[in-house]
Amino acid sequence: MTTQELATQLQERFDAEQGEPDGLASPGWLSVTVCSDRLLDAIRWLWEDAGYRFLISAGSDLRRERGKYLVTNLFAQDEHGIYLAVHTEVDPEQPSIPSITPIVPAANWTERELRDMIGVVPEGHPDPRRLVLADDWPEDLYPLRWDVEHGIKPPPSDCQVPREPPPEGSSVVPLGPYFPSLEEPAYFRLFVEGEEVVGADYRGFYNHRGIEKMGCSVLTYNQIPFIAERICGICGCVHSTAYCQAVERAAGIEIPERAKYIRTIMLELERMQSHLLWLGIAGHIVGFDTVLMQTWRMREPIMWLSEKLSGNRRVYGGNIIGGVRLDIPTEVHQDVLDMLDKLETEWKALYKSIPGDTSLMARLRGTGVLPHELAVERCVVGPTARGSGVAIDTRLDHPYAAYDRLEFEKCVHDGCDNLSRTLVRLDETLVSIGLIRQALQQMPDGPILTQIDEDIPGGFEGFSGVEAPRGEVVHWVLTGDENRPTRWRPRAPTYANLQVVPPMLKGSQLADAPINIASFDPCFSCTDRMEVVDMRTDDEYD
Amino acid sequence: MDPLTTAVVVLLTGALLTAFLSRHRLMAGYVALASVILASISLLRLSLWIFSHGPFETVVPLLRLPVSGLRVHLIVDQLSAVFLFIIVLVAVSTTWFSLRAMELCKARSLIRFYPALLLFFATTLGVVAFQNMLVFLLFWELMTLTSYLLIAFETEKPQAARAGLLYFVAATVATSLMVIATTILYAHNPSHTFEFSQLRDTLGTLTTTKPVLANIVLALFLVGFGTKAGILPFGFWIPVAYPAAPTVTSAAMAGIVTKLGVYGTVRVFLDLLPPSELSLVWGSIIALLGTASIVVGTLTALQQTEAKRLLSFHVIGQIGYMWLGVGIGVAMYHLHPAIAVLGLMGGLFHVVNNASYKSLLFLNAGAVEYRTGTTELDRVGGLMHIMPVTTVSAIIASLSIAGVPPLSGFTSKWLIFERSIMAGLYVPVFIFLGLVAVFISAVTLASFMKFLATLFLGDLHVGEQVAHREVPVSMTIPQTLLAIVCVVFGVAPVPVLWYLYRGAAEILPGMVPSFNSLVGTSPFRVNLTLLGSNSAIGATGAWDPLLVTAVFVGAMLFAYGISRLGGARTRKVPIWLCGEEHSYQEIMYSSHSFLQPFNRYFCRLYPELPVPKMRMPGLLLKLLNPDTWITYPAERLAERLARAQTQAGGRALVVYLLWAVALVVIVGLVLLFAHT
Amino acid sequence: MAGYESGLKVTQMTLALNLVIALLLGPLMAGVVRKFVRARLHSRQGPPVLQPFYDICKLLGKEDLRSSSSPIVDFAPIVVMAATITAALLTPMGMRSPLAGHGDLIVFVNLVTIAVVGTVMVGLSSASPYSLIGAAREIMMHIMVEPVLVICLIVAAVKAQSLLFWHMAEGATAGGMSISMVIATIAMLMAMQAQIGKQPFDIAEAETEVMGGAFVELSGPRLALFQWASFARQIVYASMLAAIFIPWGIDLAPPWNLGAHLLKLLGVYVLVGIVDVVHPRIRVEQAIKFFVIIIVLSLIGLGLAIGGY
Amino acid sequence: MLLSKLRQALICLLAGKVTLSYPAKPRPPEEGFRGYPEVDVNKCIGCGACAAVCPARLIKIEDVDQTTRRMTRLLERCVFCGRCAEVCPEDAITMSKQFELTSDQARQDLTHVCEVFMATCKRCGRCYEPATPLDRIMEPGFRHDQIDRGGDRCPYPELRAPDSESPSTDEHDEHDEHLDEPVSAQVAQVVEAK
Repeated sequence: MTTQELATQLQERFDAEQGEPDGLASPGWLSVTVCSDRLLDAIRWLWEDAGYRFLISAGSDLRRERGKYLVTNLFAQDEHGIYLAVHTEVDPEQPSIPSITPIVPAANWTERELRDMIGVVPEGHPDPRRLVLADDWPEDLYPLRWDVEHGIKPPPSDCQVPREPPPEGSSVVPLGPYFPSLEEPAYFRLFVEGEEVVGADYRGFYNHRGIEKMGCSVLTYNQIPFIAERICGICGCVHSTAYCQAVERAAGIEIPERAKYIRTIMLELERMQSHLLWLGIAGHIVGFDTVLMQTWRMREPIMWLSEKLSGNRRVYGGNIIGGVRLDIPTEVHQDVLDMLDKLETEWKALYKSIPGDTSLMARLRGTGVLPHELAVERCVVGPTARGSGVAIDTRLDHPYAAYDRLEFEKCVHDGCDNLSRTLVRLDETLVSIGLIRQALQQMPDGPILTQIDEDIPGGFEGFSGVEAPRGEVVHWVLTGDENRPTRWRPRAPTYANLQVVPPMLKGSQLADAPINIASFDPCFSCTDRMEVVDMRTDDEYD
Repeated sequence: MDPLTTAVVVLLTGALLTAFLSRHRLMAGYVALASVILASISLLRLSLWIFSHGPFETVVPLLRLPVSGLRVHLIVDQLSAVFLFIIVLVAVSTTWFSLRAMELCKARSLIRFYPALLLFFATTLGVVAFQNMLVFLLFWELMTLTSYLLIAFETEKPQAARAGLLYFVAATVATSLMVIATTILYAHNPSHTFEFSQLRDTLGTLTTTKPVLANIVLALFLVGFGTKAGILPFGFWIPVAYPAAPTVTSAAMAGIVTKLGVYGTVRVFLDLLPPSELSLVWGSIIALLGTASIVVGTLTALQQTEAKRLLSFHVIGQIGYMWLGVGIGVAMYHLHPAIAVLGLMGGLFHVVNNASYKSLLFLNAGAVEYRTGTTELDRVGGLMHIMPVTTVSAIIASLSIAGVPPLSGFTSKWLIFERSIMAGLYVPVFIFLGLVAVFISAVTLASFMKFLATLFLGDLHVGEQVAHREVPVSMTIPQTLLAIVCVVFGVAPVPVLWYLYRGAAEILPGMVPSFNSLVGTSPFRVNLTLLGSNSAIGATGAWDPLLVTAVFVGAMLFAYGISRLGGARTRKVPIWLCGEEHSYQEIMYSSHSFLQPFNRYFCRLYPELPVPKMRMPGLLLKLLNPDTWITYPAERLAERLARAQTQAGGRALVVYLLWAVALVVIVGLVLLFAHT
Repeated sequence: MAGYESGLKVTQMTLALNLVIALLLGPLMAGVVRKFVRARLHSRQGPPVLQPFYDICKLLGKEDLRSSSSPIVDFAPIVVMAATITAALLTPMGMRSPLAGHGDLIVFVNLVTIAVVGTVMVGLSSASPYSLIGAAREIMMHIMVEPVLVICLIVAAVKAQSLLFWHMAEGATAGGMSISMVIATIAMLMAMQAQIGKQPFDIAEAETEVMGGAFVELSGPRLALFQWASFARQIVYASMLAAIFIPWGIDLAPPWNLGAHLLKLLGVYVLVGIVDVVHPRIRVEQAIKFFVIIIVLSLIGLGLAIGGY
Repeated sequence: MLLSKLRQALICLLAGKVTLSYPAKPRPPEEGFRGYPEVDVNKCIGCGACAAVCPARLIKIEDVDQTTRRMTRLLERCVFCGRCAEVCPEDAITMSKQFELTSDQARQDLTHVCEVFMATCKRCGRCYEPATPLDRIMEPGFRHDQIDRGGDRCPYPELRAPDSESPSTDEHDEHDEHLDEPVSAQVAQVVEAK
């Protein structure tokens, strides 16, 4: 079913007008506007009948441009490779919208964020607690509204966010915010009876740094990729690539072939080093420090190589709107290929030794079970989903950069436990090695950056999904006129995966809780979005 | 008059006096304490005399029954002297404790408590003193009756009444079995008397002529004593009776009744039964039953969440150790006397230790109940901050029941394990019994860690109206007394072992190896080097309490020196909970989830005790309920007497005392006259 | 019996020797294993060999943070250290131990139990859920592991017909390694792995699950005492294993039997180190199931020993 | 079970020791490494391109008076992206190989202030920097007639004469609304360029 048929279907069923037909719409992308009272049945049709997967919803304050708040719900259809945006306009006097969480459970967090950020209240939301803002943030201050100035520090108010009490007979064991097995601050309240976890409650966003506010108030188009790259400590390049592709699609900029291949190579390099890092951390959490040391030893050549290519071990800084900044000259190819061969031999040796290790199997097999239905219902993405038999991979479903020119297949295991998630990541590393080899061969010569002559036109929508090591990263951009986007909505994969952790932890052993959480490879900084305090206002930062 | 009868008489008068003084609770308590102390002084004098002059024999005129010229010999030999010492120890401490502890059952008047308690002590003396089976059974039954009165003291509480009935039925059934066995023996006794000496010969002949009948008799005796001692299949009444009874009763009974069960077993299986192949079989059975009750009693105790119920399951567990020791003694005597005597001494020493720390633990539970009103492990915690003396005595008792070296529990367990391993060289089954005992001593340690952790350690959280003060002095003194006994017997066990050796040698026929040959001749008899079977190797086991404790204390000073080396400052900080604040209730780790993985894996072994529901017809219930036909009439009589006195112008108290003195004089005259 | 004609002179010398081995060699051996076994298998340089001593000295000077006011918390480390030292004086380290005539197998096992009791009491006396869970795990492991330790030692006792250590040291493996002794050695190794808290049984102090279990609320000199006591306990178990279960070198002349013992000690340490490096940490109930099998195995060994094999 | 253990042990042993004792033996970064951005003040012409394009917005440009422009760099927040070096018309900024920048007074150690002597632009009255007005005038990009090559260095578009349009996103720069803000005492002490 192509985007056009979908558009006509939505037209007759829910009289949804299509977004302004501009030449810039990229192939698998459709944007429709639905009025708020028809929204629920539209979403129900999309979710139940048409088999759409919920991505994220973004609230934007367009009172200056259109005099209304805009709530965008983003969906993805993986078989046909379609991304769909359903816009709903909310008038500022009566800022409320019917909540879609009862239909789509995965939308729980995003709708709570709507209420926090721009003050649009989702009616009928099962758990209307505050999600993103700190406990002591004043009640009526909505940061993402355009009149709220960037970088303000309101006096702390004393409103308390209610915490879920532990069920009868069990006690609370706090896992976080500062805990040895979590690399970043996240707060899991485990309700424990003896050694068995009978419930869990997650309170995150300790690392929220308000990057979206920066994106639409102080940063320009070309400054955002470098800040986007620092959203996550491990998978930076995916965010900058996704942002650049979104803006390029919005502005209709065509990037040169060579830039596409370089972006693909950078993404796969990053995927390899992220999976190696994760396997080390998982080994350490299970108490197997040898795995930590050895995997991080294998990872070191990748870091040296990326340092040689991009000038920095991890934050490549390669992407910019219109192409890439760093080139991969032919003489470097041989170093890359040698590194890949060496890594492949060691990785295959490790791969063969893991299934035979019974004590490691005892900790991984059968623990942290995420059933297939729960994975689909909560729209889980990445290796977490592929570990439970959900065959979604953005590189094949919604091809971008140079992925449509390379042949590779999805690595899917249906064990639904920690082991199958580990095996998915192990397979993916081998696939990445193959991809880089293909990309290096097929890479044409030519420019790596198209010169952009005129300003990026305001009011256009750009959308792009990139397969990060942890899952599908989605960036939605609404271009603005003062050389910066009016609304920029990044969504990291952990944002979707974390919502399924509390139900998954229920029933597991306390000793397994850290490894179950780590098997999702959570990146809490991604979920919270990074911010840098503005130098000019000389705000004190500590 | 001989010291034993004086003790019994003093206790009887005490009982009568307290009956009259039941209105003034404290006065009744002091009178009871005074009579117990008087009786104990005479008993101690008696036992010391026995240990110097050998068994004390007199003919008790009191019971000159006209039937067949039956003359009853009162013979107190050294084994009974040891048990006399136990009874004295437990009686003094529990009565002293009960002065203030009985305030808990304010509703009930004490008319039924103190008389019953003193009668109970008197009957236990009787059980220990007589070498005549009939009289022994008579006092045994009297003990059951008085202890029933003590258990069913708070009859208005349904579970107390049910516990009393259960105990009464179980004990009576056991005694009837023993009566049957005695009649069989009596029938085969050519000289038709119940004296132990004659019964010993009849049993000897019986084992050779009619072995089946002999086995039946022994089985009946085993079941009889097993029920009162609380061995596994028969001891089902203990976890029901002790928690329901007032804590003082359970402390007294835990200290005495179960020990008399062991006394009976030793009497029958070592005194009466001549050592032979049969005694090997019966010794192994006793040891097996003991080990079974160790395992099941302690594993079930691990799951309990109520203090008194946990302690009562441990009563079953600890009895197992005593029977294991006695079992080795019975089984191995004809094969290898050195191992057997030491095994028996280990069992008896465990009886003495258990009497001290088991009643101490019950007193601790009583103190906790007195101060906080509950013994639920979850509802109360951190009492260490308000009840230091009780906490220290509880820690000493818990560590010694768990067998931690310098304390008394360790020495007896050491003897039992060591001898069971050495016995295992001849009869392999004993080695496995010893190992199971080791495994379960670790479980005992675990369950008492839980007991201490939930009640005493951690942060203080008790009910609002609970006064933050230690329990009154009259309750802390007996606790410290028993704690001191635990420590002293742990550090200097040899004198106690000497008396135990004399007691054991008394009843064991034939040439008994000398004390030195058994325990080594180190200076001041401090180092217990146990000689093994083949003298080629010499000593097989060694335990030198004084030296090891000295080294331990020296090492502690050394460690303290190291810790002060760096001169580090101390600072108070809240608990680190990873950065977020939590209320205490939220993070309190409840006791039932304490060892949950272990419990779930192991303790399905022994489901909750199947306690039979007793529905008795109205009449029998009324008959068995002492209140209706003894207590209330007596109370009304006493009241009428008192009222008559008060009309005579308020000198009631003085008149009471006159009455008391008159009564004593009359009883004294009767005894004196009868004696000549 | 050449080295064992004990005059008082010999016992003073062994007193000093045992103390030195337990207290000074313990951290040194731990440092050696950490550098040459664990770090080498991790492909890294590893800390200096004296690192354990540096840690202890640093901790002795560091501030002592108190979160619970109970006196048990400052009394328990001293008791644990004292129990470990007394146990060290009891174990035969190459020569006859100073307390040889004054304590036997059961005394040794119960002294080690005191060390566990001390740790557990510290864990229980603070209200933090991690230390309570750590203490509960410590008890559960102790319940499962202590019987294995006792059964293996009793196998040696049965072979040597006595419970005293120097008899066992000689008699147990007099006629070469019998089947029961081999089984007992394997079971003893497993039990030792758990007693000293090495992987895969490092469950009570799992830092990623319960942040160091019973020791989470300890700091400063008290933590130093506990760490030093655990180093000393490792030496005690290793030398018990080396002296009784590994046959050679017990009857050499005085200087050589000590050398043989140290060599055996090193061998045991390296073996434990390798097993520690190559295993992840297993859960409590898996450890309980595993140790049931080990108990059955050692009981079979005991049966064989009684049978005379 | 044992086979996989042995295989894992083998992998570890074959790899040998890979760690360096770092402070003793430094690990030289690769040649393309982007470290601490060093500014050669003599080349710098105070055009403000770096300030416009810096993602971390850590370069603050003030015109103390008609002739001197102070450029304050809070390099402790630098993200080492190398954009300023790439954009600088005069290649005054080079990314050094130095990455060990931690210090306890990060604010003082990593604040880099450079004063640039500027002439005043006749048209907009703002100052711009020729070493000497005469010989600098011949420099490419300073001539009024070469505006189309995007050479107009004047950083303040809205002050520019309305007719000249030079829209290029790279060079685009928004108005710095805090220009007239008094310089905080801390930054005031002038640090002469290395």
